[in-house]
Order: sequence, then C-alpha cells, then structure tokens
Amino acid sequence: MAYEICLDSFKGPLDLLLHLIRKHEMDIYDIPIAEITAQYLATLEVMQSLNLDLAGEFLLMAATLLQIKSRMLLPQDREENEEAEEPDPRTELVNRLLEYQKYREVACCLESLPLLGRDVFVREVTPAEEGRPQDESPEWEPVGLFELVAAFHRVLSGREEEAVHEITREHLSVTERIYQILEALSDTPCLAFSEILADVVSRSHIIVTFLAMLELVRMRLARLMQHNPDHVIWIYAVDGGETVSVAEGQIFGYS
Amino acid sequence: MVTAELKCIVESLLLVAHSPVKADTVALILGIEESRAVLCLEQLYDDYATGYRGFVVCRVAGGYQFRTRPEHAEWIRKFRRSRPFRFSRAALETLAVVAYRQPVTRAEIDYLRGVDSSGVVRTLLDRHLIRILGKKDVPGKPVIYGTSREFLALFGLADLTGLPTLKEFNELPPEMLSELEVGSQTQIASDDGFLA
Amino acid sequence: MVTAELKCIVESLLLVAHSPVKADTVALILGIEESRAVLCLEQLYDDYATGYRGFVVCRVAGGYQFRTRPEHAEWIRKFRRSRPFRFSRAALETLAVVAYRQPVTRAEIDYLRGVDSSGVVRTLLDRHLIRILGKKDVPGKPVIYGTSREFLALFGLADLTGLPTLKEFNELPPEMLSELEVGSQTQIASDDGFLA
Repeated sequence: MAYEICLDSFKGPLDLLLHLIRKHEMDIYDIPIAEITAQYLATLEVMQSLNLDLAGEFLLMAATLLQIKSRMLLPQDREENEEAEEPDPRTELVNRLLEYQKYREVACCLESLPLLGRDVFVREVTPAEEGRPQDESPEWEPVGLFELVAAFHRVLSGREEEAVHEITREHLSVTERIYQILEALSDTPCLAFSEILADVVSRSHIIVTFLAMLELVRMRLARLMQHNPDHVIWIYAVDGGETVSVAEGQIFGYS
Repeated sequence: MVTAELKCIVESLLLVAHSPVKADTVALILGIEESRAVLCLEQLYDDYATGYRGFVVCRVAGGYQFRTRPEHAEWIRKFRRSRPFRFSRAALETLAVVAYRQPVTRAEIDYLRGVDSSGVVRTLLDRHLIRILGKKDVPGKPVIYGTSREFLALFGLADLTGLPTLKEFNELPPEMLSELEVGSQTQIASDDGFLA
Repeated sequence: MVTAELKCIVESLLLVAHSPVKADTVALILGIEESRAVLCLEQLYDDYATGYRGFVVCRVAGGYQFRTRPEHAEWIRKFRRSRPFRFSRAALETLAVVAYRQPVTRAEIDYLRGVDSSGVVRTLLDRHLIRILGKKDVPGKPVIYGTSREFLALFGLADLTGLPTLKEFNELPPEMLSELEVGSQTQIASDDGFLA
C-alpha cells in the first residue's frame, strides 16, 4: 500500500481519521469500523517504522477504535433490544469527527483574514511620541490573569535562585557517610534501607548514602539482603567489620 | 463646533492613536455626544473606503484604526524589512476552538482537538491572543479561556460576531460534553468584555 | 505601474514609517526612478495641503512625514493624556504578590521581590487596587495589605478563588516556539497595534 501522504503532518488522531475517511471515500455517518481501524493501524505502523514520535493520543485512538469494533461485533441481546435500543458505539466518535472538522475548516478561514503585521499594517507610535500618561489617568490598561500569575511566578522563581546562595550546602563525603552507617550498624545486626535514609532530605544526601552503601558492600563491610522483590532492603554488618578502618584514599572516585 | 472641523480633529486622533480609537474616548476628549463621535468616525470610514487611498479606516476591536490595504502588503513588508509570519495549524485550530467555544477549559480544547494542547495554549497566552477569564464553577475549578482584544486586532475583527460562520456539519450533542460542561456559543455574543 | 497606484503605495508607506520617508528609499523599494518618487511625494504633499484634513505631509529632515496640524495640538495632548495607565513590571509584580500572599506586610513584599516596594505599594493604594486590611499582631504592628474590589473588577473576577494557581501555571509547559512558525514573531509581541 502506498502512503503518498506526509505522515508527520497530522495534527492528531482526529485529523488522521478524517484524512482516511476522505481518502477512502467512506460515509462519515456510517463508518465501516473494521476498515477504518485497519487503515488507521496500518498508518500507525508506517509512522512507527519511520521512527516518527507517536504521541500517546494516536495510540489511545487505536484502542478506542478497537473497542468500538469489538462492541459492534457483540451479538445484541434480543430481549434487551426491545426495551431500549443500544446506542451505536460509533456515535461519539462520529460526532467528535464532525465537530473537529468544523474547527479545522474555520481555522483556514481565520488564516485567510487580513492579519495585522502580515497583510495589513498600522502606524507604530514611538514611545517618545506617546509621551507619559498623566497620573490622573483614570483607567488601567487591561492586563490579564495570565500576566498576573506569570508575574507572581517570576517573583517566586527569582527568590529560589537567590536562596541557593544563602543556604550553605552541607558537604557530605561518601567516606563520612560510610563511617556513619558503620557506626549505626555497631549497635544492631541490621538496618532497614529506609531507616538509613530516614533523616536524609536532600537529593545529594540520598545519592551520597547510596554510594556509601555500595562502597560498603564492595569492601565487604556490609551485605545487602532482600527477602522478596519489592520488600524491605536490609543492610547487615559483616562480622568483624568494626576492626576494619577505612582510609580516605581507599575510596576511589568519590569525595 | 462645525462637523467638518470635528471630523478633522477625529482624523488627527486616528493618526496619533497607538490603538483602535473608541467612540466614547472621542466623545470624552472633545466633549461631545457619543452618537456624534460615532457619526464622525463612520463618516471617516466611508470617506476612506470610497476614495482610492493608501490606507483605510478599519472597525477593529471595538474601535477605529487606520490600516493599510492587504494588496500593498508586499511593498510594506519590503519597506519594513519584515518577513511574513505563519501560524501553525495547531495554533489556528486552538484559536478557533477558543474563539467559538469560549469560555472553554483546557480539557474541552483537548477533547475537541483530540490532542494535548497545553503547549499551544501557553504560546497563545504568551502572545496575548487568548486570556484566562477565570475559573469554571464546577468541581476542580478548571481555568477557563477566552480570546483577547489582541485576537480581534490581529484578525481585524470589530467584535466576536465578525468571526467567520462555522459551517454546521452536526452539532455535538450536549450530553456528550456534559462532563466537560462546554459553554454555549450564545455566550460569545453576550459577553460584554468582548464587545466595544 | 500607473501613477495613481504608485501614489497610493507611497501614501501607505508614509503611514507605517517610523521616520521621515526619503525619496531615494521609496525609489529603491518600488524599483522606480528617484525623480518619479519625488513627484509622488510632492503630489501627496499638495493633496494634503489643499484638502482640509486632520494631518498634512511635512518636509522634514530630508524626507516626508505625516504630521498633525498645530491648531489641533491641544486636543491631541488631551487625547494622549487620556491613555490608560499601563502597568509597569514592578507594579504588576507587587500586585501579584499582594494578590497571592494576602494578607501581606510591606516587609514580606520587599523580601519576595528583593527590592524596596514602598513607591509601588503607594501607587497601587492610590489607585485602589490594593487596600489596608489592618495591622498584623506582631511586634511593630506592621500594616497588612490585600486586594480590593477594584482589583477583582479589573481582572474580571467574581472572587479571589478565580485566581489561577501557580500549579495551573506550571502545568502549561514553557512556550513552544514551533507552534507559531518563527518569522516575525517579535512583531506580534511588540506591535503596538495589538494593545487595545
């Protein structure tokens, strides 16, 4: 099957479906759902084979199509059918397509209007010409809520940047952390991973702790045990661990 | 004040204005009735429309503004050394949905377009083409969007009633959007904020 | 090109020009003889001088420019003064801090903004956008501020719950420039014609 169409030009699954309906001259009010699903999935496959980044919406639509298809295959319960007519499973999709088509067409109409700055131009008043408004000017120029929340966001993000300079970051080395863990293990045979991390708040602290544990295991000063996947990770002291001293230089690669 | 002189002054205001000139502003400045200001502006509109001139008076965003003719666009772009810009389809579609469906939530835009629109919405907000109108009084209090004055100015529309007519294929049944609570289109015309 | 059309284009250039339009520029843009450009500009000069119009073509600084008539100066000054007050960045930021952090003291505003805000707070108070809510029950009894009814009216809010939250703001990803094709994007943002 030849795909002469530009695949990445589809603005979404609705756009693609409309294209397929038009291309295969289907009746939008009576979409052959098996056929459109096959066409749609085939297009997705081509898009995937071309390594086009498929947005989640395309896959969601594929699932929707398959669901509609399976619902249409289900035999209708005769008794229930007499009570209330089962709605056509395609109805919502068809309505969405019709609605989307409306906006897609009117978007083209909008673009064909004489646009300011593209087709028509106005006189631009320079700030000097404009002069300063007098203080007694009764009105404020309209300003939007988006501008207000953006201004607040700007103020707050400005503070965060400064905060970095104000807080003196605790510098914790992997070596120090190893000693801390060993000390904690001197009173008890084992500790839960979560216990070791209990008082740790910063990201860098967590990383240092993690590296310290890996070092301990590498140096055979501790063992990590887990009884089941997803269960608590325990760190056990290796017997005689307290007699081992760790020199700064022994720990390579970390500071 | 004689009308010729009045018209002359209003014409000078149109030249120096940095945005569309509203009839009520003219009335206030010149100390005349608003109806008289409208008459002046409309006469100028007619004068420029009938004479073969380099620019015309446009009714735009609730006011009146001198604008050049579309057929001269290329010369002016050359003079200003500006390149024509193009809207992406995503931006135009989103603008269309917001314009015709306002007040509208992000969820409704996403549903109607079938794709996530957060990036486009942000861009349109940054460009002041759409604005946050407030929040919808439904659970979750989602933010609602509408078009701005800049939207009208960009597309050269006097107000939202000037939008191109939506071709009616088939109206989306209300129950389908009930969970999204889409506002009816009639609200567009009645929203004072958009009209002059 | 016929002369009427030429004159028409030159007239449009006079409207959009930032500075006096020189004959040699016109000749270059339109690809015509400079003498023909001069003829066009001089004809426009005559047209505007003889008709009773709101503005005239002036020969200034080696070029031609639209200028209003001296006798209308007073009206134009009045018109310009009536221009709505535009929010400065400082004013908008301060207003945002008060809106989102109310009740808030001056010290808290200063802390958040990182600069002294006394002048801006004064202006916002004078313009009734913020108001004094009372005094905080801490040593020194500092005045606490909040937003006013006028604030709600300006932003079209029924009440403060309508303010978009920072979370909602952050949910909108930073602008994706690809949405509007790059071209004269700066024009969209800077074009005065969009400000209403």
